[in-house]
Amino acid sequence: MKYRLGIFFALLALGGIVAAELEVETPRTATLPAPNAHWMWIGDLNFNAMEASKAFLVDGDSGQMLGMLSTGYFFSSALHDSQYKNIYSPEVYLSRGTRGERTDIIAIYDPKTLEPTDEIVIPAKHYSGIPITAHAAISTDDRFIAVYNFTPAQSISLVDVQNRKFLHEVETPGCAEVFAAGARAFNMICGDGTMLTLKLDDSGNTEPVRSAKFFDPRTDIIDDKMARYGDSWAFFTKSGKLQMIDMAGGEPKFESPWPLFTVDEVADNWKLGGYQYATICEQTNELYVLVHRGGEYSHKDPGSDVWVYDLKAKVRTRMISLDHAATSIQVTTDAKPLLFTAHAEHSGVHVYDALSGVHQRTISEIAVNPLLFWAVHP
Amino acid sequence: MKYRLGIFFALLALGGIVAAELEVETPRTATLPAPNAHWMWIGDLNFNAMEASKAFLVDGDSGQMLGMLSTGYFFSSALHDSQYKNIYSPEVYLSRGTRGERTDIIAIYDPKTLEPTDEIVIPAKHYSGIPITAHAAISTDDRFIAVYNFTPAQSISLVDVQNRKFLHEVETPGCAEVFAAGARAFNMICGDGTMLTLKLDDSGNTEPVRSAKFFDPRTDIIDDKMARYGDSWAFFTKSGKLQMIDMAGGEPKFESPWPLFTVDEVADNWKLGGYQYATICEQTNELYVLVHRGGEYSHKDPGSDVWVYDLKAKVRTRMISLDHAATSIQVTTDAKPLLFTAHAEHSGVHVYDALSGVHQRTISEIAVNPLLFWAVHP
Amino acid sequence: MGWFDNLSERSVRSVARRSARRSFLSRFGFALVGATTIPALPVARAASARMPAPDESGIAGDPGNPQSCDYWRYCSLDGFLCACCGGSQNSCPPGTEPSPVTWIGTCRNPEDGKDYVISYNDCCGKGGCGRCFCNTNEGDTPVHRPTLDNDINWCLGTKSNAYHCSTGIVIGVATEILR
Amino acid sequence: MGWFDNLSERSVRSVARRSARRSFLSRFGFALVGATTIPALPVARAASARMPAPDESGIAGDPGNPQSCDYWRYCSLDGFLCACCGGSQNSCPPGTEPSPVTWIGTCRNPEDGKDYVISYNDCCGKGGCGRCFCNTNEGDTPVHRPTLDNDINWCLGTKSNAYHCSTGIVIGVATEILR
Repeated sequence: MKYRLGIFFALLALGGIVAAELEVETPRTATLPAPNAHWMWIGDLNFNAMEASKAFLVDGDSGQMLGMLSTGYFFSSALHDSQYKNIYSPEVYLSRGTRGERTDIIAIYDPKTLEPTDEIVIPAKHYSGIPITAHAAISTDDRFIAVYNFTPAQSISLVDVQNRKFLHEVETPGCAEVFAAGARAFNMICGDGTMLTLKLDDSGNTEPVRSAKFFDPRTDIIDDKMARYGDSWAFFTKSGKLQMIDMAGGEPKFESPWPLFTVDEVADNWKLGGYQYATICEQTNELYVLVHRGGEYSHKDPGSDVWVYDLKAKVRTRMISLDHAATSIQVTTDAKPLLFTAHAEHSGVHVYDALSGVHQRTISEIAVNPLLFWAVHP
Repeated sequence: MKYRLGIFFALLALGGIVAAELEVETPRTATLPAPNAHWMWIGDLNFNAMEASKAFLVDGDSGQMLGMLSTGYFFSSALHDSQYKNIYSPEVYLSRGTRGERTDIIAIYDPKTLEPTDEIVIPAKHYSGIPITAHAAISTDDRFIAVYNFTPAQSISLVDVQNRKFLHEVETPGCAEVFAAGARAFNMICGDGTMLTLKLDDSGNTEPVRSAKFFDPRTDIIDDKMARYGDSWAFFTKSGKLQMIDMAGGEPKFESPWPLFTVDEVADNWKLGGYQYATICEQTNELYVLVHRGGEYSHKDPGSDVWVYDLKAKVRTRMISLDHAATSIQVTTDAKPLLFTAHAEHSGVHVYDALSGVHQRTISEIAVNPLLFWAVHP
Repeated sequence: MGWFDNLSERSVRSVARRSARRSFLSRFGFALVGATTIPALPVARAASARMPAPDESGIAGDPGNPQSCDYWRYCSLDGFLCACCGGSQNSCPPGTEPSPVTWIGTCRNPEDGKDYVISYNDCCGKGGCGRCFCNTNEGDTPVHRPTLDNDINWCLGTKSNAYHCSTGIVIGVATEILR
Repeated sequence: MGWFDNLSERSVRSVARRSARRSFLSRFGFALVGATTIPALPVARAASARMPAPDESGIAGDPGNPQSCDYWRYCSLDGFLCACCGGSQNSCPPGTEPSPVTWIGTCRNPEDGKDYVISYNDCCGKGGCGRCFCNTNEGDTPVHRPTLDNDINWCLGTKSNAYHCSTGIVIGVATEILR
């Protein structure tokens, strides 16, 4: 006892501070504070172990990981409603991991607790492949979700979000991906160069309408990477033209395409490339694209630079040389945007000040194969 | 046409060989040739993505990967019967990957096709944790499988292999792991220093029997790593003594422990360590142990060396300095054995000539976290 | 199934390689149909009967190492090479099932100089093999042109949707470069 | 839950560190019960109310960075640190559930010099967090002595068996080093 008290007072003297005994604790579970525009989600493909898809939520300001979702087999990305009240995550499960009965669901999570709160079983036909943004969409009024199916027959599964049930399937032969904007409608890109519009009534019924041909798939195909811009979506052709499409009224209105690269830059082999190479900050009306120099089929190569365009003036305003080559980029939605970048083969994400282009921080050990970002719209 | 023929003949001249057109092919599935003693299985924990546990089969002679099993959540290792006619793989699945209903099974695979042929549902209580060899065992007569359960209540699930059905559970409070050898019996290690024996009748009924205390868990605890030696098992104490236990008659017969390290080596901090640090070649009566220099709790540290002991003479005969630090080792069962090594944090396995200690080859990209080997006994 | 490029240098190399080839092709055009009438010789068939070494195709007139991403058949591949996983360039590893529907590419055999249509049948029913990841992407198209899209998980119409690895199977001589 | 050592150097360092500590402990014995009667002062409680920075525990008298494997509470841990995953040293990340049964360790707080019993509650219900893997293993025992075994997946008695990360929770002052 003498010894023990001796140690205690020696420590008091040594540390010069109070050596009160620590209180006994009980384990608890954290919940999230109110979201802010500098939060970002990123999906983990984990190509070696796709049964274990994940989504990570990070805070671009603090550089902290905030939480995670486990999202089944070969997940693309999650959706959320306009108030960020529910996260809707299209997920695929097999009863024996990689075999057995397949079940496709839309898992619903509470964005504050990250707990699964419900699920909606949908036809086991959801697109499976390298993550794309347009594998599913939620209507602008938060009423319906459309899930793109590929079996290889192409169709859309329509889900009533309000009543949390699957409604019906719409066959969409020759048309892929799905976008929402403006009115209660979804649009798809068709391989023949047209667009398909599905306007929904209150019951989710629809009479699909085909647009005129707006691109030639043999000469300058529209890519499957795109960026939302309010009620419009920006699409990109293989040669590097921007094709803005206004979907405010449901049917697409095709604006005049314009080139992102000069003739010299094209000759110099500058190209768009990566898994998520385009992102738009609506507050600043700026388009950010990930570019690299590469050959004809280098469209999945990592980008060394991000070029920034003023969408009103249709001119390039800035060129950011990245500290770390990237295959995916995303800007936040606020007036002082952060630019997130990731390389699908390297764990971790990087955060830049989008306006200055200066690297702010690296958030390490986020995802094995970070592939698609989706911004939080709080 | 002139041009085309021109190219064709130019190529003929250039290559100096026949430029016959390749035949049209149809996809098929490979089956395995007859197994040989230099084949080895290795489990992939994939700690980042444990829903995606795997087992890889490699050929130590050719350095080729032969095939793979997907083995569910947090898998330890698979068993096979004495004729290598069936692979029995205790696997755990959750209906939603990391949540939902848990189902534990013994999956049965055909070792020639690696197809799942059947499954036996067992109580959802199977030990889950860092892979250990003794998480399950098959009786020497191929009649029963015992699965170690930890909930944290401890028990054994008994499975009738012949009729492919779960029989019943046996409570085994205070006792863990499970070993088979000799008669139709299973043994377990109990935390109080005793062993529990479960001798089974034809219906799998058993009256468990406790042994006398054979180790003191407070002074020199027996470890949970071990190596089979015919009807005996070699166990190891924390201080580095070998405790051979003969299980031929069902109940354990404890042989006299003997030290693997000299007093000087102990003083020099040589220790057993790793996830699978001991393996025995029955043909040569040799024990191989993975050793390193480290502190008191370095028991999971990788080993730099493999020391070889003659089990008859109880002397060390060889010391192999490894080219690559390892956390797991395994020798093959033949007279010209190969020594396989793996480091749980590095993909790939290494193959050494066990007798000369010379590194033969590295089989790269095998498992994200290769952790436990199990030899093929063809 | 296909995935991303693990070699940044590849793109640099491919600029040169493909530029040369394009000019060659544009001079002679893409049609090499006439050549299909020349029969395969017995020597080719005999050779394919023996067990090939890992670094050879085992087929006469089919040069290269099927365990290497540089093997000519893999010009539009994106995934793990089945030849490294217990299968071969044209067979699935044990316990996996070839997908009946696939994406295709057009690759030039450097030995006979012909362009072949290659079907990249995915092998399905187990988790990812994890070996010999290869990403070449010649002719790869977006998701809305699926037939030539190597990003899609082609484990469709199989017992299980799970992707294990990819093969590259000769299904004919190309009459034109597919787009 | 616990796992393997990713630092080969750790073992070398720990030989020295632990040898020093052992001799200290053997001189004074392990019992520090008497000290438990000294009450926690208000200053400690006030400090824990504000939001701690990532590199501090947020608790007075509890030094170190809970996102670092060197943090004193983690002396017998083996797993991903919840403090790097959206939780903290004593709370689970959002959407995960602490295991009601755990393994325990005895760790010395360098500030007050006391040995505390630490409960390593696993957080359960999602896949592995994948960040800040930590493997210390002081006092870790084999599977047949489960209470002190950090190799077991302690996601037991929880809605889901899936392991996400590990916490280190103060449950008392040690009256002896547990074995």
